[in-house]
Amino acid sequence: MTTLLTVDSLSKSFRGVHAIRDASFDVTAGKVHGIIGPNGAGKTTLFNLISGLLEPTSGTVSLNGKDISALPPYARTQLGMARTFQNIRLFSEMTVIENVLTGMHIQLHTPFWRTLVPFAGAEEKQAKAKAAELLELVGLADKALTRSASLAYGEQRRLEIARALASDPKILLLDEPAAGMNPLETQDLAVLLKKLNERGITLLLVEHDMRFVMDLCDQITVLNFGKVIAEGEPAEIRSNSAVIEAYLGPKVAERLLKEASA
Amino acid sequence: MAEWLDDFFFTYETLIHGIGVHGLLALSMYCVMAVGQLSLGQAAFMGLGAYTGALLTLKLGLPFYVVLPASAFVPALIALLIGGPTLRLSGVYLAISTVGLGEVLRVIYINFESLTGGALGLSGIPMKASVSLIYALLLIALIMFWAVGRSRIGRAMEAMREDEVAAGVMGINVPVYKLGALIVSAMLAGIAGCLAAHSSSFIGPNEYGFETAVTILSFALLGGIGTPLAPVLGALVLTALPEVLRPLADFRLVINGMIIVVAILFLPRGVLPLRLRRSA
Amino acid sequence: MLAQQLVNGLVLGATYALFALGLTLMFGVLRVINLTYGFYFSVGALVALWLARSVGLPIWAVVLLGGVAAGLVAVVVDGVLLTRLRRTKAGELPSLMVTLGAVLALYSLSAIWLGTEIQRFPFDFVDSSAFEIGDLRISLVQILIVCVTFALVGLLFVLLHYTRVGLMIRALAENEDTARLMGINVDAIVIVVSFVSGLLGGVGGVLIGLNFNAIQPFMGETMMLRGFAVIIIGGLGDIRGALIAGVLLGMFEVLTASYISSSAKEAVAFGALVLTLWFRPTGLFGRKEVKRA
Amino acid sequence: MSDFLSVSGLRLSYGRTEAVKGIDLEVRQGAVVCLIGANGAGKTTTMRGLSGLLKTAAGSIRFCGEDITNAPAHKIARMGIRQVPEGRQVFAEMTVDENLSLGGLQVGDSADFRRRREAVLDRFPRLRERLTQHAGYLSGGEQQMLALGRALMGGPKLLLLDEPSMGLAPLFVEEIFKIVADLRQDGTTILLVEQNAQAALEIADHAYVLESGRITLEGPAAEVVNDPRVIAAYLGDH
Amino acid sequence: MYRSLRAAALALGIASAATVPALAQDTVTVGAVEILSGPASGYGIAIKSGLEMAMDEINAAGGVLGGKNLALIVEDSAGNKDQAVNAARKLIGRDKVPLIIGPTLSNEMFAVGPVSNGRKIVTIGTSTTAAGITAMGDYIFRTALPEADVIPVTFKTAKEKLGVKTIAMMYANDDAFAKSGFDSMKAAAEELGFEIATIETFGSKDSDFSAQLTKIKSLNVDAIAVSALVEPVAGILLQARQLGLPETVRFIGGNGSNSPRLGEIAGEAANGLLVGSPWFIAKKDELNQKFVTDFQARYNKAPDQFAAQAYDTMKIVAEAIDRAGSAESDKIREALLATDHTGVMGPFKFTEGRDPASAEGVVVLTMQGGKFEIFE
Repeated sequence: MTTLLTVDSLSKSFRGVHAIRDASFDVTAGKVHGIIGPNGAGKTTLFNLISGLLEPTSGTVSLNGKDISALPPYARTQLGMARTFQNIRLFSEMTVIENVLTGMHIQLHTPFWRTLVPFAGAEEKQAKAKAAELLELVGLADKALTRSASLAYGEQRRLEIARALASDPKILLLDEPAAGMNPLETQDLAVLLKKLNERGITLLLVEHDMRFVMDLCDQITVLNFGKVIAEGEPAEIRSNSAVIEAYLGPKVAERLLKEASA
Repeated sequence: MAEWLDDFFFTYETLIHGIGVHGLLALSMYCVMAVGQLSLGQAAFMGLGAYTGALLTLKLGLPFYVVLPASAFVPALIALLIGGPTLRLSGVYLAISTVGLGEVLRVIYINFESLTGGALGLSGIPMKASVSLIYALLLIALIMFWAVGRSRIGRAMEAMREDEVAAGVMGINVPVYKLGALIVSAMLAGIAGCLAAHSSSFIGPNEYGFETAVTILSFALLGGIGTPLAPVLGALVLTALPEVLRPLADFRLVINGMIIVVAILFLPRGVLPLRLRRSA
Repeated sequence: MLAQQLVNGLVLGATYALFALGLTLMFGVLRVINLTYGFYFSVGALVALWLARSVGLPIWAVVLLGGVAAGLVAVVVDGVLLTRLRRTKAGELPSLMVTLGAVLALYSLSAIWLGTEIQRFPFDFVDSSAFEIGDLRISLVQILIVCVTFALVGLLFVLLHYTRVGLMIRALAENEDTARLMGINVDAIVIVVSFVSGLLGGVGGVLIGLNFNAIQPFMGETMMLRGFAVIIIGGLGDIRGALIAGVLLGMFEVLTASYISSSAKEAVAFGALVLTLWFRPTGLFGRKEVKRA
Repeated sequence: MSDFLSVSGLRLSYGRTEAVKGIDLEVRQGAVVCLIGANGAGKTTTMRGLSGLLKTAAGSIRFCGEDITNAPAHKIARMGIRQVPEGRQVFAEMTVDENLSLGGLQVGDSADFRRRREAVLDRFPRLRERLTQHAGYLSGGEQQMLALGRALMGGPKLLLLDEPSMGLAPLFVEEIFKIVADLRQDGTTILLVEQNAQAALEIADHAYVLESGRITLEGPAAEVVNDPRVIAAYLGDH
Repeated sequence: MYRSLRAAALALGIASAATVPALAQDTVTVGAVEILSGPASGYGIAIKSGLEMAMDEINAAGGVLGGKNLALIVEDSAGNKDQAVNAARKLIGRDKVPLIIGPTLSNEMFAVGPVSNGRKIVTIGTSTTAAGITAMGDYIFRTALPEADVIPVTFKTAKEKLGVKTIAMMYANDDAFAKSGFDSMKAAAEELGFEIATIETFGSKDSDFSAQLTKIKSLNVDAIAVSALVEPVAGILLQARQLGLPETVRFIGGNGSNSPRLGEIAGEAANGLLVGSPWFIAKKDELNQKFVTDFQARYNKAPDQFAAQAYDTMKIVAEAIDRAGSAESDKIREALLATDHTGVMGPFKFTEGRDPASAEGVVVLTMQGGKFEIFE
């Protein structure tokens, strides 16, 4: 069991308001790790700190033992990290396959003038083949040439995942991948994510849909008010009183715990 | 018939030069806007190229094939110098700080009289920029941009234009791309300036200010920036327009302004709203 | 000489601040770099000139009506050009460009109509007397400019901080949607802000026209670049910043001209602008965080 | 049919994405109705549609016998529908007092205004202590109180509360719900969107469960709270 | 209307030159490139007025070449050198004019000169006073007296009649016209042994000159020489008086100050300003009196030197065409060199270098009560 990602005493405050306070946890390579917590608990802020969109006030993030806290987002991608966004951020003018190809940016090296020479774009051709494969994987193969903005909501989410996968990440950060999806779509998504995990990609995800999280995750970190309040396997989390209280209030927590022990 | 052609060419020679040079300037603007930045410093880079070129020709008598690259090099160097701090800026701030560059350069041209001729400018610049050279360069630039646009680099640039944050997450080195685009655009504007100087025989310090910057921007805005051809088309229209509207005399500028207004309000993607096709 | 130069600097700086006030208000609330602003400056001066010459109104009426006329023009221009872009949330670049095209058309139209020759107020229109203390001379118009500038800054401050309309304007500046939830008619407030900005620009035009006696349609265009420098140095949208940056800039320019070289005077504004952007991109008083790309 | 607030066939979209796909909703005068559901289900979108911030794509909204479909937001606010937006959205650069004044713009500087201001300050003594402070420097809980107080300044007939407990410390969450209960006691009609389902259902009369832009469950709050589907939706299979 | 339609058609490239009939055989058409729009259009409009009035007089008196009408096509340059060149090219290539009057500004002339000279088309500047204009080629003329000829006369008068010894100099350093005038001023001042206390610059669009004037005031000079267009000069005069610069300190202006606008804008503040001029509105000779009266009647405003120079230039051109016996550029060029004309500005001849031959006609004027009068 090797640790892939380490978050160590991470804090972030905006204008004196503490969004993340002294959060620490490890993500083990090859696992699916979930981060849950009520709305406003600081999950997206945490994701932005890990992926480099925000700079921490204090604390560190390390990937494979290397401190990446000060690296800009693109450098983290080059080290094997990819992410999706809660409020889908596709390149909406581009076609579906172009979005995926953009995700392959760091693997492509052909100089631009090769486009001038007919039949010389071998690398681009390979890239397109790989992109097509990824689209196949997420079930968008037939939409490759569609403008991405015209995709349905669930399709856009899947395209974002395909785009993130295109960089061949070791770890994939998913910010509420099931948000806005219907139950059927959510199920499909779970199947897809499992498949990815089987391919050896470590997943770190923030999600609200508990059934989804409980089914999928090997390990769960619970966040509330920017603090880690619990950590463990789904079964442990489910019966953790602090967690239930955070979600459903003390009374339901009491009742459920009673039922469980009865 | 030949004489007629000759007269026609003579009449519109400056216009033909102008369209070519403005086409290059429009592409230099395109290059910056393609990564989602707004610069009003293209006129300043153009001026640097014009002064560099004119001085090397007039004072050192260097051959044109040396002068032209040199006039791309100097603006590129300045772009590199100002690039670092200004690229932290976005939108309006970058635009206005690049206006500042133009004004500072103007003061320098005016005050370094012994070299630049001050307000009198530099005259008697030999006409070395032939129509064929200008259009050959424009064509090369167009092909290059088209090639870049179709490549992974063009894809990265479009991604930055649409969503800088997401582009960074894709592994695109956003600051380096921005700096690169600014430098290339400065080179292109410098070449355009050098060609303009060597086709109009006279340059002065007041030609590369705010108004010129705005004109260059309006090429790209009118044309659109979906393909490299669009800004060039914008340059064509806006350069020919004053001549087409010549009979309207005073009202030309009014019409010119209204065209910009109408284009922005009703043609937000420019008159050529196509998008470069990349994936077939 | 130093005392006189300081007075010169204060007056010049006050003209910059006076011009920048409306521009910074417009940006601060409406989030638009409105290039037509310089035109309101010209409109104020031209209307005032016409009123003084043809109607023979006294100075206070001329200043006021010049400002009101400019304010009305500002409302119309904003309505025609920017409403559509605001509805579609088009962003600052298209807004900037549309005002750019409009200002070209507006200047040209007024130049056709009124000619481009410099006009001035009738000679006996203002009392040209001056206070003399030793070598130091301060004219009444200069005193008027400085006083009006400070008074307008004060009035604007009172308007924004101690009136209901001001409260609504500041709410709109911070958060448009939430302002709507407060029951604020945002469209109406936009009109008010346009009017007040135009009025400030117009009054600036009249006073500066009185002081320098050089009124023509393009007068606002030449002020525009200086105005940009002032509002960026002062922090976009910051009224106090515009006042301080304007006065400082005027002082620096005058002192540069008198103790270094008058040919370096031109470089002061943009040198200061470049330095500001380099070290403090949000301006001397700006507070907003720079986004991290 | 209630003649207070009734929504039928409401559809709302952001650009090309439809977030609310035709919902019917009713709020009786004096009732507390809560809207629960997972993130992204369309709760906030529904709220924005009701307050007029978002144009409706289809359907109709009637309030107090008037059709307010697509009425401008400021008119709806003036009619007495007051929204406390998600994330509080206080005017951070203004003082607490100014924020309250903005809530009471319609009554202006009148006796009525002063009375309401006193009532709000009595309800939230913390705000009285911080009247001259900039709202941006308040804690999250204080900001939520300010947002509530600001809405109350408008003398709302219908209060739209969007996630009032979001991101708040437990102590504050408790306090916020106490206040909501108080308001209910005073006869204020409330439409409540909440993450904290149990707390919400406990004070509500009626509840709607929203999933993927559609209403999947509806009924008296006391029944909904015990529906296993609700627990499942929040905590997964139990 | 016909002309503008035709021009539109031309510019659009709908019609070709072959299908457009040249203007009728019985007219001789010359071209002019002047600033008719934009901030500097005042100068171009004055010039256009002078040219058109002279043309109408010539045609009323029987035209040129034994009965042919003289026609004039005026193109706008908007003060932009590229547009000036475009306009000149259009006149040469399309309208086939043998001769161009203008352009208005020296800057524009530097761009147009090489083009028209290369096509051997006579080009006559009526207002281009900068050094080096006529050196561009054999076909480039000017009727405007260069500043280098006028300034020494003014300065000499100031030295002899007013005893000026120390002077301060001011000029708009971003304006080619003003800079060129300043160069002449500096040369003249050194020649005459003036002590130059300071040289101050300003921008041609500036409206505040208080810093420079305060500095000059502290230097106690006898006179201040200013080279700029009329607008900044007027501003300088007004502010100098505001700052309490004593009236004994004389202002000496260059060509830009030689405009009735100066008195209109600056009023009493301009009192005592000295300026050398090739032309003076109140010159008593009959020719000039008639010109001023007719101009006033026709345009409802007083002429300035730009109108006067343009008026004379048109007459000189008409005479040259007659002497040449043909409307061919080469012949007109030869004939122009032999010019011996007496116009509203006085007797006029060209030097070998195609500049005005003598500065004898220069009068030194002074401003009193908003009007110029001969300085005595």
